[in-house]
Amino acid sequence: MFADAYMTRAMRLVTVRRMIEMRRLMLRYPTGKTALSGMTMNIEKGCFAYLTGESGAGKSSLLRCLYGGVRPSSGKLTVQGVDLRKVGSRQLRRLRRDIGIIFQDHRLLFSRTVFENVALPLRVQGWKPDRLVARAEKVLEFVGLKDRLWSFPEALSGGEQQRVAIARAMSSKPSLILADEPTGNLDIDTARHVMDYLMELNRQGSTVVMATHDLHLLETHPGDIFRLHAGALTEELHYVRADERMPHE
Amino acid sequence: MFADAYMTRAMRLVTVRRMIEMRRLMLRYPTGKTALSGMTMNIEKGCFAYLTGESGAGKSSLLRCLYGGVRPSSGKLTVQGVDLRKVGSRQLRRLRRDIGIIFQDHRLLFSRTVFENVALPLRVQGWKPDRLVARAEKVLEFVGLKDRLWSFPEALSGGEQQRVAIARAMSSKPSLILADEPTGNLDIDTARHVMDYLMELNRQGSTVVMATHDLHLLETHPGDIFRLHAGALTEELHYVRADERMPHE
Amino acid sequence: MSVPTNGCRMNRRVERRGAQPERSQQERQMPRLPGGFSLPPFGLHQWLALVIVCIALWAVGLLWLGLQASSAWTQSWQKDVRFHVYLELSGKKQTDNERLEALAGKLQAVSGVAAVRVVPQQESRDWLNDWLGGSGEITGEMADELLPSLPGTLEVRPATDGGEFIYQDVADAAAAFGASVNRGEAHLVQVQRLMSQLQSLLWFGTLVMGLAMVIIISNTLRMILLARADEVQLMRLLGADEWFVHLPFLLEGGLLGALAGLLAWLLLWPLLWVVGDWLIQLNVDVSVLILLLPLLLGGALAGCLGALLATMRMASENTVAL
Amino acid sequence: MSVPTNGCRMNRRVERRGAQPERSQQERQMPRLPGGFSLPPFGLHQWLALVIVCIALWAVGLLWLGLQASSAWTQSWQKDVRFHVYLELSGKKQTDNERLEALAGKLQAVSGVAAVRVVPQQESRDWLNDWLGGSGEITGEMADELLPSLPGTLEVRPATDGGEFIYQDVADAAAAFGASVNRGEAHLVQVQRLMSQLQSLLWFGTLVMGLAMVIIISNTLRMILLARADEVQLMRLLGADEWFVHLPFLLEGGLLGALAGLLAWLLLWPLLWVVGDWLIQLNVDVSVLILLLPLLLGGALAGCLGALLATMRMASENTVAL
Ligand SMILES: Nc1ncnc2c1ncn2[C@@H]1O[C@H](COP(=O)(O)OP(=O)(O)OP(=O)(O)O)[C@@H](O)[C@H]1O
Ligand SMILES: Nc1ncnc2c1ncn2[C@@H]1O[C@H](COP(=O)(O)OP(=O)(O)OP(=O)(O)O)[C@@H](O)[C@H]1O
Ligand SMILES: [Mg+2]
Ligand SMILES: [Mg+2]
Repeated sequence: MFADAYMTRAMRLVTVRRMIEMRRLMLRYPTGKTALSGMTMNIEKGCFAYLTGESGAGKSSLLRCLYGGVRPSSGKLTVQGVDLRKVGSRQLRRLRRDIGIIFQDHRLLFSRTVFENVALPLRVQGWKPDRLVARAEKVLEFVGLKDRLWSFPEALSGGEQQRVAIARAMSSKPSLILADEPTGNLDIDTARHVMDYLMELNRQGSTVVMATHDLHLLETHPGDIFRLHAGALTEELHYVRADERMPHE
Repeated sequence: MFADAYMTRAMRLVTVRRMIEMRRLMLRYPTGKTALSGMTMNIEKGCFAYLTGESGAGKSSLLRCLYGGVRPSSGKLTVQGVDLRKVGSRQLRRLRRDIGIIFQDHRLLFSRTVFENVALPLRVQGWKPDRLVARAEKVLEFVGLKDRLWSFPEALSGGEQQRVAIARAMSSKPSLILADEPTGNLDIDTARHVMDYLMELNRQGSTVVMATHDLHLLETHPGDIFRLHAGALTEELHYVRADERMPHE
Repeated sequence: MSVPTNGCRMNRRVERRGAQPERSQQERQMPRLPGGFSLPPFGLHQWLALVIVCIALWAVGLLWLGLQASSAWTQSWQKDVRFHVYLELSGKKQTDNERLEALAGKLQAVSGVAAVRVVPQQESRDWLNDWLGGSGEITGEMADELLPSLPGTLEVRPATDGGEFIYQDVADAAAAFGASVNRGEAHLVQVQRLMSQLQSLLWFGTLVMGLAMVIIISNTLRMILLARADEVQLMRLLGADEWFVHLPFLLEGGLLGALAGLLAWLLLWPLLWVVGDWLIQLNVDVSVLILLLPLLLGGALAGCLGALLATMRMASENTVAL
Repeated sequence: MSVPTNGCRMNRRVERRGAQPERSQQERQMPRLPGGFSLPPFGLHQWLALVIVCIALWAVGLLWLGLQASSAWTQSWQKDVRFHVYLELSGKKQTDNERLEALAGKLQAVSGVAAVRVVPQQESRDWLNDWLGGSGEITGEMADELLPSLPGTLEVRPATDGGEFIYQDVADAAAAFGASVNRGEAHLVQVQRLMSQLQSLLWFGTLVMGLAMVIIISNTLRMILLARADEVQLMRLLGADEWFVHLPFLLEGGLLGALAGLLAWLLLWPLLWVVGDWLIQLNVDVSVLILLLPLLLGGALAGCLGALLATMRMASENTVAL
């Protein structure tokens, strides 16, 4: 009995140290398409993880599972200790407020200004209205769009829209950032700048999971790599920083 | 008098050999933003031209001018000999039917099947209905989506949607293809495959103008490069094939 | 339960519940006409337009029915509307008859009067008798006393389209002869006048309703168009002819309108059942069958017109797409 | 002319004409409340909803007014509605009076009869005199002959809520005494009966209209919601509370409904002017002022209800967003 309780507590500690834990996760869409087939992987807190794989491999589907956009068909999935196959709507709401999402199609609100778009997560979390503008300006400054605060998204170029979406995801300093091809429409310089900012957030404690096909970024911004193929994990590369290496290495 | 008429005819010949001709082209959006400021460039028939530049440089704006999506504020712009600052709606329609466009945001019709999306340009051009399916299947085969003919775009991944948009642009074998970041959401292998197909179309006579920030493609798929910066042309690199070089080189 | 989270744009919305592959989306096909022309999606917008147009057409049909019924009623009634003009008689048959004839001529000349009839004494007598309780004939000396004092009676029948001042005119004409008009019957005239006013009110209502209908239909169709604005825009960017862009919408509008008309016509029947016995009682014959064609055609026309209006407005916004 | 070609999605549509920087979009700001809460965009959907709700409320208000007017009219009229029952008299004062009293008692017992009055001979005489042309008093031997043959008259006043069979009942009761009811007055009763039927029809119409209104409002608001489905979905994905998602729509619905109510109320006035003199003629007093509050509150309520219905249906589709 005692051992049992001990194990449970130990397990919980491990779980909490793990940001994302999944075991034999399967996702089948209503169309019958199996997007994920038995995916097992763990992502520790503070990691910077890349998801790669060919188009249609299941990267977006995996991210969609992580923020509770779809319910997995079978398997186990916990994010920040919350079991996403059994979660209630209340707990899910709390979880989502701590996740910043960058969608593959930016999903900006085209009838609202850039400011409104960026401030939406803050509003949802009940920020005081007078703090919103300052925060939105600060976040937009990082993506180089401080002067477009009152523009409407339709007057922005494709890359600028993407940067606004990035700014929105970061505005509330979430502890988990899910990014789906955030640099798809950006030129290399802007992409590197955005990556720098993501890395900075990562250093400050946020866990970042990013789906990308732009492997050149890895040269300058290293991280764990999870390679997907046809809904399954085929390769897993863990990046170990020089100062973290064991002394005998 | 004679000399004048001769010059005019000669000019027309030159113009016709030129797919796109622009002189001091300016574009100012209603918001007051000057997207293009005095752009001068020519693109010959049969060229494969890349437009590059940082995000917000004006690549999409330039392409938008080329298919008559916006009317330039000043300067001169002719596409296939049609002056786009004076064109009537009739002539514009005829011109557009000969242009295949890949939009930066794919602009698929989400309430129609993939087939309907791909077949739309053919319908517009008055193809016989019984030839549509065969043609759509053939085009989709090139982008690896032959089996998704009857899916709805929302059931496709981001890259698959982009490939459908590419298929749509090519379905009517236009003599000018304008592509705005067609590989933004594609992994390298798929991107190369799409590029191969574009090159093949180019060899068959289509002129391709492609906005991209993915310069790695240039290694395997060379072409003319036009580098834009803040609405102006800053660099122009003309690619000359080995067999086209002057003998004395 | 799986919910599509990437189905966030308006026209992406394909309702799906449950992660089970209940119905394969790959299999889902739009009904397609043999020519390869595919029907537009029939969604909430279309339903709403249908309901709105149907209600509007129904209301118009209803008003029209009311108009029909009321005009039938007043017409069946107007035939029975008569004034009585009483002329004090002197007792001398010759002069009396002359005076009556003269008055009749005068009244006949009043505009709005259809016919004037001199009521024979016998008829007046019967009427009086009836009024007194129907206890047999007025006989003997009573008759001798009573009958001479009975006034000479003229029956005036107004024309169907008689003006509303006919009563006043007749009274004026009679006064010149020292005759008087039955004041009690004035009320009847007033009721009749009221009916005609009601009728004009109904016309007014039908007009207003028709106008409101056109606005609503055109706006509703414009909303449908707006929901498919990307489709229209894309077609234009692909170089489609204007008729290619507009035709589907025109067809859709017309079809929708006709369907709504049919529905509205069907919805008129239950109402007719409700008021059926009332109409029979009034002896009014209302034909709903006649309304079918106008409602169908009117609906189709309104739909086409609305679509045309909507597409035209859209055209003026975007056609000069360069 | 520049046309936004990337403004192809529904809510991207910001109308712009001409390439000249007429109005800087950067400057364009939504009206913002001090709390930082920003008003939702007011577009075609909102306009359409406003117009539809306004028309529906207007129609309901109209029906209500009609109801009010008709009931006021019939009530003012019902006070004057009287039957006359005629009883053949024998001539003997004593027996006649007794028989009249007995008949009066019998008639009083008929359900639906408010009062029965024995009309004095003098009154009947005056009336007869009046009818004969108003040429002075009936005098001399003529009176002697005529007056005894005048029937005894009873005046029956039906209760305001008298049943529709009162005429038949009274006729039956009178027949038992050998008395007869003035047949001419039966028509009046019929008209009255008709009015009450019309009134119930109006109630029916108001009900149907109200139902149709609720459907239309809820559907229209649902359409508004659908047009902003991406907003709702995005908010949910950001972990917003349900009230945070719904409240703006509820507010919007309520505001829209109240505005529509106000508009509908304002639109009632011109109509009242049109029929004003008619109403005065009928001596009917219709108070539109009283309608303001019900229309305002009703509109707001309907708007809120419609929004709630719409958001609830949307919730059941998407809330279990996992
Ligand atoms: N519809 C519009 N209205 C107003 N301004 C616009 C509009 N579209 C683009 N702009 C502005 O014009 C400039 C050029 O935009 P454009 O879309 O051409 O850039 P781009 O080179 O395609 O960039 P990206 O690589 O990010 O797509 C940008 O600063 C953008 O904000
Ligand atoms: N909503 C959906 N309904 C049905 N099938 C879907 C849906 N979304 C994606 N799929 C399918 O699931 C598979 C995986 O899609 P997913 O979006 O995860 O790919 P991806 O790795 O993100 O690809 P890309 O790099 O092209 O974005 C694809 O074959 C796709 O067609
Ligand atoms: Mg994806
Ligand atoms: Mg662009």
